[in-house]
Amino acid sequence: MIGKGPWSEAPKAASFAEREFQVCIAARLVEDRKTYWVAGGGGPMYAVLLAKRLYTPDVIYVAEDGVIGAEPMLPFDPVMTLAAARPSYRALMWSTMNGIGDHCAAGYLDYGVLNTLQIDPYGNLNSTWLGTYGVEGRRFNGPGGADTIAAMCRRVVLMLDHQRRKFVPRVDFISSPGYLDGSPGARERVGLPAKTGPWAVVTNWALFDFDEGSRHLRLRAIAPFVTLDQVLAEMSFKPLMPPDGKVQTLEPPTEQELTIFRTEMDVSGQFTDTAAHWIVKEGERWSVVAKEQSKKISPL
Amino acid sequence: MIGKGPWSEAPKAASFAEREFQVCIAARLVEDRKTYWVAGGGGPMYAVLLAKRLYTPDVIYVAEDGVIGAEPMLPFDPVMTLAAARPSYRALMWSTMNGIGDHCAAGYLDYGVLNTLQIDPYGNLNSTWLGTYGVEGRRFNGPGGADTIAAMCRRVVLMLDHQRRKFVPRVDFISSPGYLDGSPGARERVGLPAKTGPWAVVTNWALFDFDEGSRHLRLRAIAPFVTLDQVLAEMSFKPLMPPDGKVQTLEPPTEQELTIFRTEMDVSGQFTDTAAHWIVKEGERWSVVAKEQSKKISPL
Amino acid sequence: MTGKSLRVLDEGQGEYLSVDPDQFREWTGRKERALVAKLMSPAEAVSRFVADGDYVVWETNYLNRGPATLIREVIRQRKQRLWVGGKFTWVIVAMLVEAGCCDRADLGFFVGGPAVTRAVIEKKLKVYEYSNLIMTARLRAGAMGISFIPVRSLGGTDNFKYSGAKLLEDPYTGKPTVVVPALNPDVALIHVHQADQYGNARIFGTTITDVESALASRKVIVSAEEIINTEEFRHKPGLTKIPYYVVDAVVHQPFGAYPGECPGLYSSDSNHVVEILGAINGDRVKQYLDKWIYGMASDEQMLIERVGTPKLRELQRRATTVAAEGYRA
Amino acid sequence: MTGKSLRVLDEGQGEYLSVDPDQFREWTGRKERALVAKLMSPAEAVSRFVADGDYVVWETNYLNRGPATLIREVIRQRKQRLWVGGKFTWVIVAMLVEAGCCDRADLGFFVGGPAVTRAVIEKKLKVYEYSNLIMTARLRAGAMGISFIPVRSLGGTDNFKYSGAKLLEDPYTGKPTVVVPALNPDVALIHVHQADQYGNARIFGTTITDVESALASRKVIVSAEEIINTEEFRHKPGLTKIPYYVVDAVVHQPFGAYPGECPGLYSSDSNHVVEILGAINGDRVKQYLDKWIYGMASDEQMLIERVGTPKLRELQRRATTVAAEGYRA
Repeated sequence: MIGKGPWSEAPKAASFAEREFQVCIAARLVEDRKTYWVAGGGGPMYAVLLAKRLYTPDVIYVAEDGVIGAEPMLPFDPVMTLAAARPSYRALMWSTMNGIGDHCAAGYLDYGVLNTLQIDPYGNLNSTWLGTYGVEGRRFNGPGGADTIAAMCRRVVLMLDHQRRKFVPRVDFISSPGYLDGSPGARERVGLPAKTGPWAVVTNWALFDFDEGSRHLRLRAIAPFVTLDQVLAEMSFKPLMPPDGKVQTLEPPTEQELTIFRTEMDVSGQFTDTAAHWIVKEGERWSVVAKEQSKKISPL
Repeated sequence: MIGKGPWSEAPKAASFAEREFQVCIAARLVEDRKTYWVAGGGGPMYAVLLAKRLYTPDVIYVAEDGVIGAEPMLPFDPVMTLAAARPSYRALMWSTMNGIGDHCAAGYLDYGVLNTLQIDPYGNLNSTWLGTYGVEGRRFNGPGGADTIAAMCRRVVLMLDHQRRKFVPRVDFISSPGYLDGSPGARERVGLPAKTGPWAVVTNWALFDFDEGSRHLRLRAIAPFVTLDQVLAEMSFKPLMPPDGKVQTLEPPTEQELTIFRTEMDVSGQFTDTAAHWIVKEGERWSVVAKEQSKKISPL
Repeated sequence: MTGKSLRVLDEGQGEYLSVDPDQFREWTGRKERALVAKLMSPAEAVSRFVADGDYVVWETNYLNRGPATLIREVIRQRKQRLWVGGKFTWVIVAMLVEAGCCDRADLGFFVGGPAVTRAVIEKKLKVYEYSNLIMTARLRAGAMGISFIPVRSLGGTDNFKYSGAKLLEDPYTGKPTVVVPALNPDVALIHVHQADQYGNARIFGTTITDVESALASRKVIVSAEEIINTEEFRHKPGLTKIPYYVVDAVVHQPFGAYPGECPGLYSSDSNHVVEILGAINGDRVKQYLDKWIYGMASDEQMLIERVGTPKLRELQRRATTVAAEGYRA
Repeated sequence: MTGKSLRVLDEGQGEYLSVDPDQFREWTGRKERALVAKLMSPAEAVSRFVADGDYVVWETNYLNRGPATLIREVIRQRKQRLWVGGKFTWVIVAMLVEAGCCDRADLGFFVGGPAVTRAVIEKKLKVYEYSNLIMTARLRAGAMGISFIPVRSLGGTDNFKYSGAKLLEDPYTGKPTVVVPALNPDVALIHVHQADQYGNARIFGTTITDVESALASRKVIVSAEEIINTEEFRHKPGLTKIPYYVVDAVVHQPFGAYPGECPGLYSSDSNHVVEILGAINGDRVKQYLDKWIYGMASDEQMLIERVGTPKLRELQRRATTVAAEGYRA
């Protein structure tokens, strides 16, 4: 999925947060000259903006409130990632929520990029309830715009933390549709547009896609700072392996990627700071350090 | 239907075109503080504008392209009664055709006023084809916006020339719905909103409404310059008579109505000129004179 | 499976353009998303994006901000077998029929004259009956990417019989409800006040279904009175009515709505309006076409030689001295 | 009768607000059509037009041009048993639930915290599951005066199961198609940039379903940063988003979206944003309500005494020095 690119030749960073790594990987998946619907802020938004800044200048960024092709004024105020002046700045068009939904239903929005809480082998997403729905556990935000994106964009990129409790054999609640039970035509049988569905999953440790036949999650590559065993141990089900059996190693963030990200996007460190781990390269060896410690190490 | 009004005490005109009479009668039917959807120009538009100017200042005029509450800049260029700058002038809002259609479906547009080619006893309208549809006869403009108005406004006022070939037992083609076959619930059975339908018919000779039970056309009043026999002779079916059996006589145009109409609205005489007959009062006697002759008599 | 079902109470017998939102998405999936220049002449735009047999809609009409230049170019290029959406139109259907361009029409409002009556009776023109609002509802459904939409009019008319509408038992109220099929035309022709080279477009004043047609159609040609810089769109994004990614061709065409009005910019040419109306009612449309279209190599020639600059200046003056409020950014 | 029928393939089991377009028309038929002054205080507007048991929607949220003053007034007046449409909202559902105002919610996106989890598990709050776009589709159908509308999302999710949606055999394509019921709320609360005394309203920037909610709702309260003369609407009718005749009350409320942003006029108050988020996630919403709502006689008092003029000036300065393009007539 991610082949060589401008990042391959560029100088690599020796220290970065796992979340920064995840954003860079997602950014490298961005396809130029396509429309991207990004739900809210966070990793999905940063990935697309970073790609647009460095690799794919002709990407068009679309937001749920109907902002089309903005050149957002970064950084944003806390939480103000949608329906506010800065994210809407210098747009080509300000539409409405139904308006942009129409554009998506009519097929004008190519890619969606989504954060999620929980995922199953068929890319179904849960952002509604962890536990037994309505009986015990915890209520979360609900699908928001993610259901729309997951249903109607042509290809959907999912982002989540690489944790065992997040990769589950069956999500507690399907908030946004993946390939449902994975059977052929499952999405069409419930009224969803043809030729849509999850396309990639990017975590802080690994990159996945979905097998075209079985629609099952398939591992493609892992971070240089983890082992395959670590990746699989932090999943409650076993993903398929790559068609050729070779799990690739993802290239670490480049210095340029991180400079842009840190100085123009996550300027306050708010996004990065919520990640648990920083990755530091010492010689040829990657090590994971705690956040407190990393603060001292990080050059920024 | 038309009781006494400001027109009753006002000085009456001694000479006017039949079309002018018809516009004045329709104007006196206008209810204040209501929204009026008027299809295109001609009599319906003039009736509402004349009423707004003289009797019902709080009437809101709505046009098919989504102009709401305009204060039109009169007179218009020939044929330019819709979607142009002058009829749209000083509106409260410029919407769209679907937009104003939504307002109508949601019940915000009270009255519609329509011209039509042919009408039947249940107020069904034909503006599509005279003759056998598609086989012989003549194709006309089609329903345009009239179907919408006839279906969804709460009360509809119909305007047409008083001619035998225009009042027919059965229209050749239902372009816009009246009470269909007149049976209870006929409109609801085909999906039309409840409590809607034709409410009055205004010709150059007479005023009608519809019996609430049978939904059949009912004569209420006639012009002072025609007899009941003349009115009935120019209809291919027999209307019901008023509940009390008394056919009222309509008051002729006032001088003020005509002055406003001629100096502010039909300034070129284009609308009036297409009518066949002028009415002239000599002493206590009304006479009908040919157009050419009337031109000399008319004070304007 | 619930075992429940909804009765289909009645169905119109009119043929309708095949409905398949997923097929429409296949098409939109192939359209360009990047900001690429799309400026071209009317001749090139019509030649590349209007094919014989296409279903064509245009917005507004020959009187009011209609794509008059584009329509004349369709006639000049002698396109054939078009199926047209004749809602809120005026003389254009009659012009296309007499020019031999059109053999099917979904109708709302139009001015046809003897030529159209003859074409229908001789079965050279198939007509299907809707209304202005029903056609706009169909286009809205097309723009929404859905296959049908409920409406509160059309029921009970003979239009229903000659349309693609159905009367269903409503899944929520149980009452009879009319639904109509979505419309995804092959081509939309739209004339606007301002566009940029990529197809972003502004329209001032009311719109008919300009936005919906642009979204619903496979190929979209926008002609514009003025080409403005994309920076202007970015300064006032709330004024953008049509986004560039639905547009295939941008034609810079001042007086592109002539003889109609472009509100705020120029008035209609009353003499021409009377001439075309007279031609249609008097069965002389062919002469009109010869004089104004076939006899002219382009609208440029027509505007300069046949209409003349003094007349154009007068039409501008008449529009801009009165009632021009609200038609500018 | 055609003898044909369409299968109902699946149905959500969620209760939904009763759908009857004709009943909605009965209501709109009684509303005033003349231009009459509707200016009143937030307290009077909420007192007159929000009743216990009403279905209430609001537009946008506590962060972005939301009707924050009106929501606080609903809480201050201790309205009860509201059913709310929680799409694209943020903390307002949690505030209403903790204030005891709300016992049913149709949800799209919201931030709930432990209080909402507890209310659901204890069955003090019934929830029905949609998404932002499905709720906007329902409101659009309500605004269109129809009873339902087809959509291309929701199918296959568990939201579908807990919603009022149905999966039908499409009358045109024969394929499975999801339809959702129209929504005609009792009340819409909307905050706008400019309104006149009659209720004509302008909003700059994107809208969520401000226009659709205004059209779809029985009672509409508009609060506005600025009251302008009706003449201004007549000069630029293209800028009017909401027509006066759907509006019941107009509230002049500068900073009516505080602590949210009103784009072009003032920024959000970041400290307050963090405070309410912390209150919700830390299960301290009641303390928040005491401090900012119950403890204040009105938003006037809150803005002057609790927030303070220097802070308000700072929020204005931050908004108008950057990114303010496009938010003015």
